Amino acid sequence: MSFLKIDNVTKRYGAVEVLHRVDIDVQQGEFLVLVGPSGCGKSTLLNMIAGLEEISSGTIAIKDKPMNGVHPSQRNIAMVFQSYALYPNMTVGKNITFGLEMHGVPKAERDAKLGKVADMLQITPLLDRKPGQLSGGQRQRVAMGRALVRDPDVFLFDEPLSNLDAKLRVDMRTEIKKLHQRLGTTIVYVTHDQIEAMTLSTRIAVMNGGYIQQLGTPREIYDTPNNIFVAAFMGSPSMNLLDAVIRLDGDDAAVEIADGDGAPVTLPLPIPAARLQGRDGTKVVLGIRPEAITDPDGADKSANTVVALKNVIDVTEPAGSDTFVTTTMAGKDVIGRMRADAHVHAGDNADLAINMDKAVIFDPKTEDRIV
Amino acid sequence: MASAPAQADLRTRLQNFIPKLVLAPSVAVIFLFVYGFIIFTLYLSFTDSRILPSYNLVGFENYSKLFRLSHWTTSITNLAIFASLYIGISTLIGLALATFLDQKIRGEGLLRPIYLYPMALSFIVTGTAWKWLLDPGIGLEHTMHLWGWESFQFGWIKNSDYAIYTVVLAAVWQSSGFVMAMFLAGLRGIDNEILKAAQMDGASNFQMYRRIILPQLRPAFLSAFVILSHLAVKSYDLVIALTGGGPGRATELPATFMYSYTFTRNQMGIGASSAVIMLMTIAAIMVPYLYAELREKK
Amino acid sequence: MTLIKQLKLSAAVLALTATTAAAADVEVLHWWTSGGEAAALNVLKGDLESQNIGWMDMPVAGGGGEAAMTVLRARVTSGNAPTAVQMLGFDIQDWAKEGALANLNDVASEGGWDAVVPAALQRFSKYEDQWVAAPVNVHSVNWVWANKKLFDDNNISVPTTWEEFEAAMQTLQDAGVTPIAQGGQPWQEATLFDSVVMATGGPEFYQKALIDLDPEALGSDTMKQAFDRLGVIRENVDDNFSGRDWNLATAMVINGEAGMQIMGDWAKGEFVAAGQVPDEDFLCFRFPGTQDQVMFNADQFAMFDQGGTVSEEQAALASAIMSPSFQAAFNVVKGSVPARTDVPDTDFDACGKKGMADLAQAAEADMLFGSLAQGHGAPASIKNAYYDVVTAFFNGSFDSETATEELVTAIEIAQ
Amino acid sequence: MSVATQDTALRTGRVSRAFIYLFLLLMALFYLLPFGIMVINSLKPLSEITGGNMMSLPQVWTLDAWRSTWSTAQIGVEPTGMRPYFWNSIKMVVPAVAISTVLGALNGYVLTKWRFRGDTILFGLMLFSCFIPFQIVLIPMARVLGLTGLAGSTTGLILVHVVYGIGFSTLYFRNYYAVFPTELVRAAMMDGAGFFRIFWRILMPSSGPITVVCIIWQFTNIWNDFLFGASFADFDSQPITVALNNLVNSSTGVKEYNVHFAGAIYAALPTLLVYIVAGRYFVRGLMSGSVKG
Repeated sequence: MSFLKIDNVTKRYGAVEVLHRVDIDVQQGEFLVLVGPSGCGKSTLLNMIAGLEEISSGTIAIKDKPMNGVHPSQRNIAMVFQSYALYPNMTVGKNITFGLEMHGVPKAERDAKLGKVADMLQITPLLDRKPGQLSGGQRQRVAMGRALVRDPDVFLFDEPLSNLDAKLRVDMRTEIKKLHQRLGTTIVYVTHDQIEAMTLSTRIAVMNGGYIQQLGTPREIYDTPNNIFVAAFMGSPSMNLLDAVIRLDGDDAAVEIADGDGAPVTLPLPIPAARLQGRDGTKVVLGIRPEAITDPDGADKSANTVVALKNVIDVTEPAGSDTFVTTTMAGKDVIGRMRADAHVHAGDNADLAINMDKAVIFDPKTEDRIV
Repeated sequence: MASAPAQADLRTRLQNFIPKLVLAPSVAVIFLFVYGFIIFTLYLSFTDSRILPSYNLVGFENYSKLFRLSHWTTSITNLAIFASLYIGISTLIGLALATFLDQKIRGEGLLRPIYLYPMALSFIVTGTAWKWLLDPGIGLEHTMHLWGWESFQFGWIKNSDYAIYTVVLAAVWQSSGFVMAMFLAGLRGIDNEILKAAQMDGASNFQMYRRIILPQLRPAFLSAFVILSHLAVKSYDLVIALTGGGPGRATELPATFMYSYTFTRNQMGIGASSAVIMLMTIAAIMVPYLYAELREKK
Repeated sequence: MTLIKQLKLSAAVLALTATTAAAADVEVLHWWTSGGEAAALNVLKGDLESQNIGWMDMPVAGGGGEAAMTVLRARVTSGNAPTAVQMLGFDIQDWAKEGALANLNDVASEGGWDAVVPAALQRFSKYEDQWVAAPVNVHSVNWVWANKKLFDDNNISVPTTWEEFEAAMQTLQDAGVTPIAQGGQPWQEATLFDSVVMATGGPEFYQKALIDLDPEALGSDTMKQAFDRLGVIRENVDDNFSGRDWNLATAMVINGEAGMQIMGDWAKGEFVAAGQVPDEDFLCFRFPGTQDQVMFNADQFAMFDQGGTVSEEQAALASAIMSPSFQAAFNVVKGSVPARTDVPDTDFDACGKKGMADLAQAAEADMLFGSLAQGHGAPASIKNAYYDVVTAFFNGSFDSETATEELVTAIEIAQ
Repeated sequence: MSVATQDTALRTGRVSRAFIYLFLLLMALFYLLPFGIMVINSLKPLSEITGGNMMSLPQVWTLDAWRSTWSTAQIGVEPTGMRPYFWNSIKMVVPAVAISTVLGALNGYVLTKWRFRGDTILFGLMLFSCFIPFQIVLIPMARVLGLTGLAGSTTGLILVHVVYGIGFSTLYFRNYYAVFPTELVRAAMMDGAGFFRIFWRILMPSSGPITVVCIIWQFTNIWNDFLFGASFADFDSQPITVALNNLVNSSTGVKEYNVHFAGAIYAALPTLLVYIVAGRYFVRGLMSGSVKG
């Protein structure tokens, strides 16, 4: 039994359908992140859960109770907005308790809850200030306080960190995660930042063009993307996608790509040829994450299929912990991740190790994953 | 929208209904008192109404009469002159004042209300004051003569060919301060960093205004245009108080024309037809503008 | 409201005398707002108050009643017509045609109005044989007001023909005085032209052209000649006339800046107010060539129908207006002459006496003509079309030939 | 959003600064001149005006004209001065401004925060209504007022002014609320605030500047109206502009210029006051919405 059930939900504006038959079941205590580029429909979906937009067809139910047509304030949900949406004319304390006041909670109880939430978020000294006098991070806390004080069934977050600077964003991310772990609440969180999605979620729904492209745990999404879109969207730097041709030889399966000089290179696949039956010689798209292309010493020792080859390094980007290198394969830039002390330089014809365990193969026409 | 209204709870349905309910009275009165009356006027323009509305249709007779009246042609020409000069000059002066006032001027707090106050006066007061000042017999010319500048001459208000410009003068006096306020608000809203960037790029003051600042004032220009053009079209009191439409009929505008045919000449049909022509002109100018503006915002 | 009024009326009928009636109010729409006019109206107000009838004042000044007529239109349309309204000439007829005016025949026959009001005036006060308005006064517009000292100093005698008039203007011109004080509003220019047309073409022509609106007469050479003469007068007006109020023009004659003003008899009030005495300080004479005619306009009070009957207050107001005492009191102040011809002229000054005599004589000889410029020649649309052409000519937009042609077209469109 | 002054100033040389000051001062003179002359001449006895130079200061300073205009000048038959008409105007303007402003604010709120299909068209229609020439509405309006029994009453006048004021007040508030964060409204909605509660508690407290602009605009227009006041008022509800007209446009008698000017100034006083008191917020208000289009 699911806690929040999104069943066959569609959204139309006039004749234009912007969300197509979305199904998601969220269990109690889950942290679901909706991620996707802007315009993918993730905010629309969130707003429909909140009751801020009408549902064109389908059902959204919380605790088995259909929410279609139920007023936002009656759904026992709370939302943190991108701009925090703090009421500029009210003090922090007022902002937090406004919802309780609207629901007719007596003053004493309001104050008690306010005190508790303020303690938890460490904003007690700010309670008498107006939002205009707060820093970005403080506003963010107040916004969360406003959501927390309601003690809702479901928390909704609409890109809550996108207005913060990089450092603060990381801090707040951690804080949200802690909060989730401590309170065990159910959260639906919208973001366009895949790192946030990966770090925070228990499950991710990757959306594009009004469709759910993939719904799964961060690991599943990362390692076995359903299609090229998910593969390219999740991960940074993003997955290398190369044109390749399947070569089957008895039980062995391999793909052939062109190296930096245009010479064919065969990369064995760690799967039986039977899984690619009938595809011998067909064109495919080979996806390899940057961390699967390393210097030989940095290769994953537990991996079964590691291919060594030499290729010319075009650019190196030392990032401190690692060094990213760009090389050319199959006519495209390919990014690899080497150890910081791998000592490669631009122009070197360096040794590379490719961990084919992590490789995925897509059908170029349907863009869906084959292996 | 095709949702599931059957499932909506009472509160939500009420909440969906209230906004429309709140808007309804305004929409209703606008439809009745503006568009209803416009249709009524359109109807009257095809009747032989004289002192009171009559419902006897006569086809396009009023329109054909209207365009035979040299008097109507005069008032249309006058409106063209008046509106273009009034809008143009008010905008220029307003822009100049706002620009200069924005140069960290000492005493800005005192100057601003001085520029702004004429807008507070009714056109009747404005007209009376300027009529006096412009009258060669008692006003500026007379004073200059008393002060010994015998050759000073400023008799525009008595001259059929120039009187319309005195109407422009008084109208500009009244509204340019308001335009100033709009531009000042626009200027104050411009991001400083852009200006700094432009200065770094080596733009001269003049170039900076022409290339960077003016284009950003576009919304202010448009607001000023709407307000000024609506004032220009409706200008009635000012003409009546300043020149009474004279000398002769030299400063007659469509608004005064419409009024005099409808009310003092008891030719309501012709008055209505002139109103229809005027409304059509306004619509021809405003509808594309409103369309562009409102569509953009969507 | 109506019911109450009817009840009151029947009460009044039962009591057989108006004075015992219960108090009610009259709301009077008018444009007599200056000190002298208001003082004159106060006579009427006092009269009514002595009969326990309250006076609710609704003044709307401006444009010789134009503003008031607009207000009236709105008030009538809204079904909230004032009790009584000051009105001129054809406006009365137009409103009567709309069926808005109350029938005053009972009051009129009681007061014997038919016998004492000149027939030319009755043409406006009655609609289809019903009295619908009570005339207050008769103004005449073919007057010349002159500064006596300037006439004496320059040896000018009262001109009786156009030629003498032209000569008088020339003499004044030579003496360095503005010969004609003229106000620059269309109605003033047209009022002047009324007299010029009468003098140029004679009464028959005036009747034909400006009252019967015969296109042939309107476009005739006589009309062109009248415009020519108007042009001559224009040359004797200072350049600063445009927009000037008529009483400022009168002031020019009073203080000797200008020699003459051609204006209705209301101008006399300004002389009197300035402490001047007719025949001693100023002269009043008929526009040369119109000595036998009186071109008039008359202020009247029309009573608005209040539910199909004349209310008792309206009756009281109407008879108060027509009472000889009020007619005398009011007209002495206003400068006009009483609308009834049987009012003794004892209280009037020389000009007033002359005016009364002229009126009686003209009424007798059928030489009483409505002034077109004052709305007593033709309806408002024609009057204004006439203004358009005359003022355009006077301000130099037309020559006399174009003006004559334009007059024909303008009046045709206005009909 | 705090405006007062901001550094859009450019570096300018001394000569150009001198020129700027000269221009600004000359323009100030141009704006002050007509009204200044009215004030000066309203303080002179009549003889000094008709006989002398209108630009010279009074030799004898007197408040007679002011006194008589206020309480004894002849307006119609009664020598009541402008006092009663002044109160008539107040009685009409205050409710009319209040109602049209509140309606405008509500309309703006609905049109931006509770959007529905066709709202833009409705707004366009409302906006276009600002351009209707008032002369054409007189007759049909009179009819409507008559049918509703409001003819000749202050209530009727208030109705008329509200109707023709809605267009502009809606325009002001709509443009202001268009840039007001919709998320605030949504947050309040989730907090359980209803339509009106959101309006009063969330939007209204932030609407100060635009309310000032709207009030100034409406107050000026309604106070200064003559046409409606003359046409739809009764003898006991005529506004001050009609009284001023009666005072100034009397057809006969000596033109008492000093009284006329004093009357004109009385008629302009409340609007001037509003501009001076609220003027500082005016530019601020314009900035925060209406000129942003």
